[in-house]
Amino acid sequence: MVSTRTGRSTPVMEQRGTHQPTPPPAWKPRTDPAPLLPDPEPYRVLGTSRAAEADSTLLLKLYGELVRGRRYNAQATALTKQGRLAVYPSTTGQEAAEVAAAMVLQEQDWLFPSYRDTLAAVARGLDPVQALGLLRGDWHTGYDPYEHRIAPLSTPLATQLPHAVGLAHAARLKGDDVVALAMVGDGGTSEGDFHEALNFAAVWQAPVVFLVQNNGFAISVPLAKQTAAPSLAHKAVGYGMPGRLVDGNDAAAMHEVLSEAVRNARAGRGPTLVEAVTYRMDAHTNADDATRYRSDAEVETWRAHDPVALMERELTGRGLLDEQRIEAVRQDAEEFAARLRQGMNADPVLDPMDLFTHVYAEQTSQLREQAAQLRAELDAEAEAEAASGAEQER
Amino acid sequence: MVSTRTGRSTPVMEQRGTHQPTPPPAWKPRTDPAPLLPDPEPYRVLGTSRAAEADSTLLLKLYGELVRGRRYNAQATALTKQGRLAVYPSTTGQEAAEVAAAMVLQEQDWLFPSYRDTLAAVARGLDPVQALGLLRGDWHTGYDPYEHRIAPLSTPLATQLPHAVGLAHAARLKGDDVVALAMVGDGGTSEGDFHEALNFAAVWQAPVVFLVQNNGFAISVPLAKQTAAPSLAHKAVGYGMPGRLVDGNDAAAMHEVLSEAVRNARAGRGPTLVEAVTYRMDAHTNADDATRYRSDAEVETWRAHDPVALMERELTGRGLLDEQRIEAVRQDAEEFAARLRQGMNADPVLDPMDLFTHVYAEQTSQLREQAAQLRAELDAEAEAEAASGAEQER
Amino acid sequence: MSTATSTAAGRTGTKPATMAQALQRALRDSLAEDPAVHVMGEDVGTLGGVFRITDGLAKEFGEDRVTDTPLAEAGILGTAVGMAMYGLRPVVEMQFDAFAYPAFEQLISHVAKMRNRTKGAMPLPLTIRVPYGGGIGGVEHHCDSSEAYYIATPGLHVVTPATVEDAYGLLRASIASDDPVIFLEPKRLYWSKGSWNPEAPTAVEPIGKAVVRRTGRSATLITYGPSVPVCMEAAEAAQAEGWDLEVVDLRSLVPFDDETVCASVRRTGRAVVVHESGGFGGPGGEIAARVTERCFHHLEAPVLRVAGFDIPYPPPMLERHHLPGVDRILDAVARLQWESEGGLEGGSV
Amino acid sequence: MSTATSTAAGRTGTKPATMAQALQRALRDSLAEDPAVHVMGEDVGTLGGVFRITDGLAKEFGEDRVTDTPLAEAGILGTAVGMAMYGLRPVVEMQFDAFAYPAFEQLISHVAKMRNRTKGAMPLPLTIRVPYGGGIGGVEHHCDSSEAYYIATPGLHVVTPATVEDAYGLLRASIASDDPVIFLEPKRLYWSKGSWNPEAPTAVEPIGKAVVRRTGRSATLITYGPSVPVCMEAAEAAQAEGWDLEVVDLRSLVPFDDETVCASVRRTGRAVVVHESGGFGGPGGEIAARVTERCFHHLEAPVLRVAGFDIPYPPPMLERHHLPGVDRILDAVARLQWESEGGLEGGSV
Ligand SMILES: Cc1ncc(C[n+]2csc(CCOP(=O)(O)OP(=O)(O)O)c2C)c(N)n1
Ligand SMILES: Cc1ncc(C[n+]2csc(CCOP(=O)(O)OP(=O)(O)O)c2C)c(N)n1
Ligand SMILES: [Mg+2]
Ligand SMILES: [Mg+2]
Repeated sequence: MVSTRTGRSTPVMEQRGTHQPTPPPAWKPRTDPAPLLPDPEPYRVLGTSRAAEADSTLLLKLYGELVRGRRYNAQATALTKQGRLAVYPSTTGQEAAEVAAAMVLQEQDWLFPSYRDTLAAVARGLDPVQALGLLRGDWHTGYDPYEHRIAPLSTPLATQLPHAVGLAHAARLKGDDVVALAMVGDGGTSEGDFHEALNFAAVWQAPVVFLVQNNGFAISVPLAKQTAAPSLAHKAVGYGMPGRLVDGNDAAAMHEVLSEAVRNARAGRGPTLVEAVTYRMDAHTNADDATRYRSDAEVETWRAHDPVALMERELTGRGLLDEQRIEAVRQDAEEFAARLRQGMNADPVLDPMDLFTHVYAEQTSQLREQAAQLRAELDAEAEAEAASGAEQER
Repeated sequence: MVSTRTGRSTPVMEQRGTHQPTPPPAWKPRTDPAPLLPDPEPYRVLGTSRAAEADSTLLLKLYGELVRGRRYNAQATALTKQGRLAVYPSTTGQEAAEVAAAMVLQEQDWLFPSYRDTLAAVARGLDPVQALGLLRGDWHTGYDPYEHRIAPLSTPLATQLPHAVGLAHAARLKGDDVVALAMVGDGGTSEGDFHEALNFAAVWQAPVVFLVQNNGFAISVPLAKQTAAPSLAHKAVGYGMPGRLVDGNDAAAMHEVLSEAVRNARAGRGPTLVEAVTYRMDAHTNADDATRYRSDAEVETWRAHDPVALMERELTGRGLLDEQRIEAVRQDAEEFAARLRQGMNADPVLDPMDLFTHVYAEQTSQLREQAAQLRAELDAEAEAEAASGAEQER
Repeated sequence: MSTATSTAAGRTGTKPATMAQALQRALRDSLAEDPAVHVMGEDVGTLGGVFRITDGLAKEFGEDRVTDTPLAEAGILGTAVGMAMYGLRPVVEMQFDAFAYPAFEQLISHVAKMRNRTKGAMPLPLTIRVPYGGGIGGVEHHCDSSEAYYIATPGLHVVTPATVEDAYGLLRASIASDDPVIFLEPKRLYWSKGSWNPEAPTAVEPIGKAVVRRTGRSATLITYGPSVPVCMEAAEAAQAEGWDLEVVDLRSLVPFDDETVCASVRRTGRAVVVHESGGFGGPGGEIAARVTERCFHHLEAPVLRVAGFDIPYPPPMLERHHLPGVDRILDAVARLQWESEGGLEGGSV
Repeated sequence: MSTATSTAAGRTGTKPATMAQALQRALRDSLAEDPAVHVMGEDVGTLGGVFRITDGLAKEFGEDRVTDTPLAEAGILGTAVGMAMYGLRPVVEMQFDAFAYPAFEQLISHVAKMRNRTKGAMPLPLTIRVPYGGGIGGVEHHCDSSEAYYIATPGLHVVTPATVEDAYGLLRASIASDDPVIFLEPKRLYWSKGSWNPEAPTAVEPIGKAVVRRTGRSATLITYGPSVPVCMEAAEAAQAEGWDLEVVDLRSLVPFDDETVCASVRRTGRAVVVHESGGFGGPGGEIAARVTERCFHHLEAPVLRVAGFDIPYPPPMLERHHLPGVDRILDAVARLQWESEGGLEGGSV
């Protein structure tokens, strides 16, 4: 017999015939993938028989948030035209996913928004002026993340997902009841960080919910150039977590699916990947020209499936949208917009010396030197201005 | 009616009741995931009723390669003890996957091995001394990748996978009949590069086959700490490509599944992810101490499922392993090992000036200066040696 | 704008154009001349890139040559490596400086090393275009000057244009190079105008030659990319204070043109390195050190540096305090120890 | 080995130990003292790390405190960021220098910037241990000296020990720091021995103080990490040639201790920077430039640099030609223009 250099002691002469019952060691897939697979159709409530079960109070609350969110998008876009915002990535058309993401969380939970998700942050209670700080340009993160437990808006796509996993994992290790909900776009799912975050979350069974807003585009790149997957929710299977496909314009469906995912996370049943199928009605940002890559006809198809209108229809059908209610909701949104306008019209207080204050816990001697240089320049500038002012007065 | 600022013209008054047939725009999953899902049990041929259909000539060829591969692993490991190799990551126990990966490729195809896969490279025809160049330490890549169309052994895990995709894509764009087969370990599937490579491959429908050798460990880290997925093959679904689960110790099954995947790639049917379930019988490398993280009992379970023995049983059962055949196979393996020993015992010719020759197509002036410095040092060294030699002669 | 070379301005057939136009033209000409050239990246196809540098190219050359990739920078660069292995010449666009970081492993461990690891058998002729630097009111992660990372990575060429002519010429040469080139495009010069000859634009060969943008006798400003126009302006302003400044535009950081730089510094005896990148560990340290090593006895003063502060890039409303401007350059020039010399043309302190 | 400080050698209670042991002890003491400390990385748990620095810690503190992660460096650092956000103090191990590159986006865009982006609200107290450098016969991608990347990234501290005592003291201080620290461990010193007092080891506070390892009058060798023992050896050898060299061990590249370095150079009037990292764009340029800016009139010669060549790290059989050794250091010292001075103690050329 040929020595196979394995040191194997099984006598080879005993092995005959083709049907040996060799025990194949531990290689059976450990989980049945069936419960992880998303349904083939996005989950819907509004406009379906499921709507009957939806709680009116919740629907009215969602409606208020949707209308306010729509107003917020319109106002922020207007602010870019007035030069009060450098740039604004609008979520018009995506309000259902945005506000539901905020509403399903409890106070101690954490939200991890991407750069587009200022509305979710605002719906969680963040002052919209602070939420827009980054885009206004007076500082990077316009708010204290600990105040409302909202991580900094993440510009580098998908990079915030592992943060959410780490935070949720840390809270769980400490025995705290905290769930993290992390938001990312369809384009962001192609990044390595998406993959690594979901894998860590599943291995650690961290209490995280990943919400992908599939709005059809990554700037100009349509989903078909982004992935060949059956759906983005199907990616969950490869991590061993359940994937859910939802109509992202259906606020009731979004609220229900996200609530369940949060509940599971909270109960120690691990992470969920939720894909909200939606559509970005505006251009990527006000600086973008969407006509370069999509047709008006396509946009119009989606207009017929508007999240605010969907909810309106449901509430109207139930006879809940009387004049007074409508006026109250409108009023609230207008007041909200007025406060935002006012806040954004006030010039922010800037201190250039802040540039050196927060780089390290304690300023290094190099930074002290550089801060002194800037201080001297600013003083000289001020002196020169004062002098020219005095000159003019004379 | 509340203005939702969408510019929507649908008259709201028409919308009544909860069951509206709003057309949900383009969001049905584009593919049925069923054909992408791997079977729940790894595919096997040897020891099953399928074995009867296997071609004897192929099995004998596989057997020869397996025995030679086993001998190669033993010899390379011995060379580390003799100080002729700095380090050797053995594929003892994984020979079936290694040799099948090489054998399913045509001459014009490309192999993208990971750092462990010198055996696959050797089975493709690469001189083993060249294959071991990296581990011997005289240069990085010990061979010309274009000679046998074998990319450099990749030490940074999973980083070679996008290369395989790009190369296959480029060949396809040029209209060339080329398939790339890329190898990676179970641990490597956690890297972002794995994710990005598979996604690009599926979007581009590139002619690539991804072969994951799940050998149970990433150094000391067992699969359970690496992933919670049903199986690694299930990851395919999230990219929209078929996943196949195979008994990696069954050379006939490996050959069949990889052949089919290569055939599909060649025919323009896109990429496949193949998971070979196998086991690393030796430590991670000769420098590793596997007793720190796994029990001898576990190793023994797998010894009973040895790839060489599985094939031996089949051939013995068919009455194909007579004395002469066995002797010929053994002889071939021994000669191969002897050539390898001989090649590795010869000291490599080293030219330190090579350090500066291949950094750029044309040496920069900085490198010319630095090369001159080293040249001068070497000359001085040689002179000093010559002088001390002359001294001694006197 | 004083960014055009003085020689170009007088030529017949020259026309004004923006740097963006010159870059687009360079890509177009490269695509047209060599079927191996492929352009790839996020939004480079249908949209024409967020800066419109690839505008119209997908239409002209097809989506197989000008490709919108999935959103994954390591994947973009990694697949480009594979394409280059097969003989193509990929030109990769990283959408913004900071979004090149996910591709750093591919860059450092493969792109920079492949030729060397294979003893020259497997060169990687690929160009990585990186819009870099600030001054455009961009939010965080959109304004990094990341050249320090690239120049510390042997195996890469690092090239950056400062004029419209060079934008064309250097990009053509980079794409034609058989080595990987990091092609740093100064974002805020995209819309800068210069005269060039669109009838007969030419590549700048070889890569690695600095150019004296302005001759002067008092001191040398050594600079590149977005800081070149600032230095030209500073040199004009300096005249009023009696300094006649020479301005050297490096054009490529790797290879580094010691010859041109040192010849200038030996002539003037004084030098200031100016760049937008942070000072600590930035290119300025290397440049100052090597100039000092080579020209020590010609130096009347230490080589000084004017750079961005050692801080994360500031938010839009504060960036003007960070960017090296004319005043800071003149301050540095003033600190070049003129008093210890005497006899200098009106040398102020 | 001459790596122990001369003061430590004479103390009572001192014992010989390896740097690996001191590092392991630092991790253990940190884990024991502060429940917020978590150790994570590839193979750091059951195996105790490929260099055994975390040996026994998972057993002692449990897998929740000392965790084997999936194999994904961006994921490791990214989740550590999240853990730090929640108040933990993660200590991350990158298995080898080059395998930290996949985590560079997390490092540059988040780790280094988080405190600043949030105006101090969200500090990230995390330590990233990176075994670095060559000299151990490692194959490609296992021997990089990657410090140039880290020092060019404001927001990070960059610390590296050269002695057993410092290995303990600096790692304790790094873990205790409220800022992210890149803790570079010189691989080939892991098994170096030094005397220390294991009864009462102490943290080195504050981070950012260089130390004079050897006093001398002729010239200063400025160095750190793996090159410190080489410089000590060179200083011994230099004595035979009549040079009395001072050796400054920086211990931290960021913050940089200008005071100690410049005080030394002002005393000696000459300096050579020595490191293993490539020269071009490496830390040496920064160091030479800033010393020259600050000490120009005290310098008798340009500050010279002895560094690794500007090439990808060589294969094992050739690495000795790349690494700065005693001879190359002495050659540089010889080029410090002694002849123009006269009167120096036996100054050879
Ligand atoms: C790592 C990274 N790469 C590139 C970019 C530039 N960029 C900003 S938004 C965007 C598209 C994002 O698409 P998606 O993830 O679908 O989110 P959406 O904008 O649709 O909300 C790109 C490419 C970025 N911010 N980060
Ligand atoms: C990017 C990267 N990170 C870490 C390492 C160090 N390392 C070398 S082998 C290895 C384990 C690999 O496990 P797996 O992918 O399962 O392959 P196997 O060794 O089992 O063949 C690790 C962590 C590496 N080579 N590259
Ligand atoms: Mg999108
Ligand atoms: Mg493995």
